Amino acid sequence: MASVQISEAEKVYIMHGVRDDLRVDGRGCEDYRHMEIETDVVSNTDGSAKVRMGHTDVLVGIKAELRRPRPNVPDEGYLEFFVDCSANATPEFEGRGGEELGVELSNTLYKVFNSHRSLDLRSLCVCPGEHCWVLYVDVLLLQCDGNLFDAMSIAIKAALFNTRIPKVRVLEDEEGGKEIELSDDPYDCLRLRVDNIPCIVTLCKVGHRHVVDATLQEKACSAASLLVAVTPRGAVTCVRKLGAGSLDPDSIFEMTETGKRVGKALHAPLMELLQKDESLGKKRQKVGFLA
Amino acid sequence: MPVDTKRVRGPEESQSPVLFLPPSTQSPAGRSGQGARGNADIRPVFTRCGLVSQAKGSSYLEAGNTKIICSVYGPREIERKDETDMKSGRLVCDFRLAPFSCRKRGAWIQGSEERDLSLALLESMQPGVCLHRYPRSQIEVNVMVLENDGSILAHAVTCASMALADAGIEMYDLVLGCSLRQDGDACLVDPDVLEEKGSWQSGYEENQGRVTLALLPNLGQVSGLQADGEMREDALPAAVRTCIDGCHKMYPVVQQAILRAVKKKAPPPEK
Amino acid sequence: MAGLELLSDQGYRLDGRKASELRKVQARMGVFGQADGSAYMEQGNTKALAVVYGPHEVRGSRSKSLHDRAVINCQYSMATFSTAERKRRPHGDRKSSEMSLHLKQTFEAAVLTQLYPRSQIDIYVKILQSDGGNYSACVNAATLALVDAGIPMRDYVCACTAGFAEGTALADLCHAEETGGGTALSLALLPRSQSIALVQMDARLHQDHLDTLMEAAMEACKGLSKVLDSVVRQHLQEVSVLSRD
Amino acid sequence: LSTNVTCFVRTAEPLEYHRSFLKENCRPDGRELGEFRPTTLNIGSINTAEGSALVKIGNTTVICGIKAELALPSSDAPDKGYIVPNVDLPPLCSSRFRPGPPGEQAQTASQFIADVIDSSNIIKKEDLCIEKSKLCWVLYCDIMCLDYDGNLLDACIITLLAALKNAQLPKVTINKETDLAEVELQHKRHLQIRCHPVASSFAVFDDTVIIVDPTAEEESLCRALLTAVTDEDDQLCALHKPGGISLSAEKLQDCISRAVTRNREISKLIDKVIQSTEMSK
Repeated sequence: MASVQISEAEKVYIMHGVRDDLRVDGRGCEDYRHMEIETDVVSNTDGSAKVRMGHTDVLVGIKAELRRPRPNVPDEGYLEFFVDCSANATPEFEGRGGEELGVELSNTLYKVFNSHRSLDLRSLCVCPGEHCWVLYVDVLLLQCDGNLFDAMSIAIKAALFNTRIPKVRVLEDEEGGKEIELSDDPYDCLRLRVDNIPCIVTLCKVGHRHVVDATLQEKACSAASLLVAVTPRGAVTCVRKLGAGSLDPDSIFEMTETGKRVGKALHAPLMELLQKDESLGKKRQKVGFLA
Repeated sequence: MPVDTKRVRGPEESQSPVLFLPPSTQSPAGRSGQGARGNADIRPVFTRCGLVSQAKGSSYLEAGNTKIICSVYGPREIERKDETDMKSGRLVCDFRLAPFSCRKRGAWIQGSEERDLSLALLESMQPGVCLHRYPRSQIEVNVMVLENDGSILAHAVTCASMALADAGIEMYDLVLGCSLRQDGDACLVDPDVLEEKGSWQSGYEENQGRVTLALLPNLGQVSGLQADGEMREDALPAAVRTCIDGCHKMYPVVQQAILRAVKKKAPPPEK
Repeated sequence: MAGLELLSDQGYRLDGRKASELRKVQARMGVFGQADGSAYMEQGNTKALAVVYGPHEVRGSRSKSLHDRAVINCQYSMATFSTAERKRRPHGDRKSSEMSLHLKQTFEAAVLTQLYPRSQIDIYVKILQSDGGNYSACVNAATLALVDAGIPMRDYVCACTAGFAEGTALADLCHAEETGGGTALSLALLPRSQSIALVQMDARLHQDHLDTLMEAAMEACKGLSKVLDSVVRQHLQEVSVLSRD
Repeated sequence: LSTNVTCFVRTAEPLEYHRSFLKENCRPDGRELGEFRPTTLNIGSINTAEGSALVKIGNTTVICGIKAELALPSSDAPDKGYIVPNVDLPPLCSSRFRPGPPGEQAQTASQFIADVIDSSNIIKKEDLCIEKSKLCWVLYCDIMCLDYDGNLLDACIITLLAALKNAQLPKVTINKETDLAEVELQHKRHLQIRCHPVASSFAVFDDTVIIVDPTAEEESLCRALLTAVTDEDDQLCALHKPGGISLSAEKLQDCISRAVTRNREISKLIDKVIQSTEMSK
C-alpha cells in the first residue's frame, strides 16, 4: 500500500501525541478529518459520489447493467467491485503498479457490501434466472493519505444512495417469449434502500491506543490495524486485522467497541447530508472539482 | 478472452453436474454427516512434518476431510529488488486450491479468492516470523489445499507455521488457526463445508457469521482476524474467545508433530 | 451515419452551438495537495484530471535517464465509468497507450526539458467523463497542471479538435459529432509562436479543405489559450491573496 | 571425514560422483541400475473429486483428481466426450518451479499425457457421450506434483490410470419434457477402462549405461532421457525421447522389455490397492 517513510524521532513525536489524545493535526483519537461529500458528480453513471477526507480523495461511479443472475442465486442481482488505484494518487501505481492493491481492496469491499443484509439484492432481480441488474461499483483513488477503506465505504454508500436504475417491465408475448422494456421516463426509476449499508471504520493501533482515520504518517507508526464494518444500527458485519503486526485480544475488543461507537455516530449525519443534498435538487450548485 | 495455450484445453463451457440435481436433493441435510461432534469440538487432526523432500520444510495437515499440504523454501535471494527496505526479510505466501479440491471444479489460474486467502495467510503469519533475522532474503510459503472441507484458512495457518518450524526458520511463536461459524444460537467450531455455508447464504436469519482467527499461543497475541456476517452484539467477542480456546486445543497436536520431526532429523543419542 | 445531421440549415449544431463556438470551459488548478501540480478541466461534458509529479530522480532503471534533459513520462487512463459502455480496464489497452505516447510527444515539444538534466517529469491524466475531445481536454488539463507545478514551458499548449461537415469547419467536437461520420482533426498548438506541437487526423479529407479545417482548429486553440490564461491568472491571484496574510 | 569428502565430491563434481557408483553397477541411493524406487499408491482419498489417486515413487509424489462436468459435444465429434489432462508443477513441489503459467516441463508433460490417452484409448471417448450432439461428460484430469524428485511421467501415468479406475460418474438422463439434464447421485457407475498403459523412464549415462527411474539429480546429469509406455498386451503406446544422445536399437529393445515387466508390477499394485480400498469400505 502507498506509504511514507518517517524517522524514529517523528514516530516518537506522533506516538506521544496519541498517548495524550492530541494528534499532529490537532484531532483527538476518535475524530475524523474534515470530510467533503458530493453526489452526482459524473453524469454518465447511474450513481456517483466523491469523498474527500484530508488528502484522501475517492471517486465512485456506479453503472447498472442487465445480466444473467448467478446460477446459485437466480432471484438476486449482484454487485461487482473494481478499485482503480490510478497513477494520480502516487507514481508508484503507474502501469500495473496499483493492480495488486486494487484487487486487495476490491476483495474486501466485496465481502463488506455484497450481502443481502446490507442491500436488498432481490430488488435487483428483473426476471428470475434470466435477467438481473448488476451494479458495477467502480472506485477511483485520486489521492491517498491513509484511511482508504473508510473513505471508500462512505463514497460507496453515498453513490448507492444516489443511484437511479431505470424501471424495466418484462413483456410476455403469446408464444411465451419475453421482452424487456426500459422505461423512458427519467423519473420513473428504482432507488436503492441504503438504510442498512455499513460504513467501514479502520482503527489504527498506535502505541497503546488506537486512532480513527489515521493519516499515512500515523499509519507508519503502527504495525496493525483493525477494520470494522458497522451498520447504522451498530451491528458489526465485518472485522479484519490488517497489517503485519499482531494485537492482543483485549485491544481487539476495545477497538471493535470504539469502531461500533464511531461508526454508529457516522451514519446519521451522513444520511442527513445526503438527503439535504438531494432535496436541493437542481438548485444545488455542482462544484465537483471546481470547489 | 485470451486463449490459454499452455494447457490442454477442454470445451469452452462445461457445467458441474451438481447444478442438474433435482431441487429436492440439492442441499443434503446439514450436520448429520459428521456423526456426533459437539459444537465446540475441533475435528480430529492428523499432522506430519517433512513430507516434501525437495523443500526446506514442509507439513501436511488433515482435519476431517480437509487436507492441506505446505512447503517452505528459503531464505533465498529476494526476487523483486525494487521496493522494500532490505533490513528485514520478506515473507511470500502462495495459497492455492487444487482444481479438484472443491465440489465445483476450480480453475488453474489463481482466482481472486485464492489471492485474498494468500494475503490473509501472509498477514497472519508475518507477526510470528523473526523476519529481521533474514535481511535481504525472502522466505516462501506455498500452501496447497488438496481437499476443501471447511476451515481452510485456519488450518492453512497452522500448517504453514509447522512447515516454517520444520524449515528451521526463526519464529517468535507458532501460529495456530481456528475458525468458527455462528449459526443462530449455535456456535460451531471448526466447521466443515456444509456448516460453513449453512443457512447463512440462502436465508435471512439473525446472528449469522463466520470468524477465522490466528493466534500466537505463548504470547497470547492475535495475528489474524477475519469476521464476516452480522452477529449479535455479544456474539463477536464470545466467538473470538472461543476461537482462542480452539487454537489452544490444537497446540499439543502440532507440538508433537514438530517434536517428532526434530527427533527424526537429529535422533537423541542412544543410551 | 448518414442520418445524423451535424449542421442544421440554420447553421446550428446538434447541441445548439454555432460552427466555430467552443463548449463551455471550466478549469481549476491545484486541486490536490499531495501532487506537485494538478488541474481539473471541463470542456462541455468531457472532464479530465491531470497530475504532475516532478521533476525528480529517474525511477526504475538508470539507463532511461538522459544526460542533457528531462524524461517526460505520461500515462493516459480513463475511469471505468467514464464512457457510456462500461470499460473493463482503465488503461493498458492499445488506444490508451497510443494516447500516452501522443501526450508525451506533445509535452516534449513544449516543456523546457533541458533545464532538468537526468531527471523525470511524470504527467498522469485521467478522463473522468468522456464526451469527445479526450485528447484535447487532457492536453489542456496537463498544461495547467504543469503550470501549477511551476515547470517552465515555452508557452501554453492548447489543444482542440475540429471537424468538417457540409463544407463548414466545426470547432471542438462533442462525442456525437466525433462518431457522426465526419472528419476529425486534433491539434495541439503553442499559440504565441503559432507552432504546432502535434496534429492528428485519421479520416479522409480533400486536401483543399485542409486549410479551412486547420484554420478553424487554430482559432479554437487560440480561444482556449485565452481561457487557460485567465484561469492561471485567477489562480495566481487567489494564491497570492492567501499568502499575503 | 570420509562422508565430508563424498559430500564435497557430490556438490563439486556431481557427474564424477555418480559415475563412480555406476562403475560398480549401483547408484548413490543404493539401487541397482534396473531397479525402480519403492512405489506406493493411495486411491480415492479425495472425496471432492469423482476419482483420485496419489502415487509415490521414492520421494516423487503426484496426485491426480478427476472432476467430471457436463458439456455440449463438439460439432465435429458429436458422439464423443472430452478428456482434459493437465499436469501442474506448482512451486510447492520444488524450488525449480516458479508461480505463474505452466513452464515448459509442465506443458510437455500435459501434452504427453494427452497423447498417451489418445493413442492407448484408456477410455473410449464415445463412452462419455450421454446423448449425441446434446450432452457429454468432460473428464478434467488434474495432475499435480507435490514433491518433485525425478521421473514425473511414470508417476503421472500411474496416478492417472488409478484415478480413472477409481472414478465413478452419476447417472444422467435427459428429461424428454423439459429437455434438461437430470443427475441421479444415487446411481453411480465406474468408467470402462479399455487399456492399462504404464510408463517406464530411463536415463542414459555415458553413451551406454542405462538406468531406470532416475531421480531429479540423475535427470539433470544424464545425457538422454527416454520414456516408454506399454499396455497390458505388451503393445507400445508411446515412446518419448526428448533429444539427447542417440541410442542403439538394441538398447531401445532392452528398455522396452523392461517396460513390459514394469507394466505387470504396476497393474498388480493397482489391483491390490483397489481391492484393499474396497475391502476397507
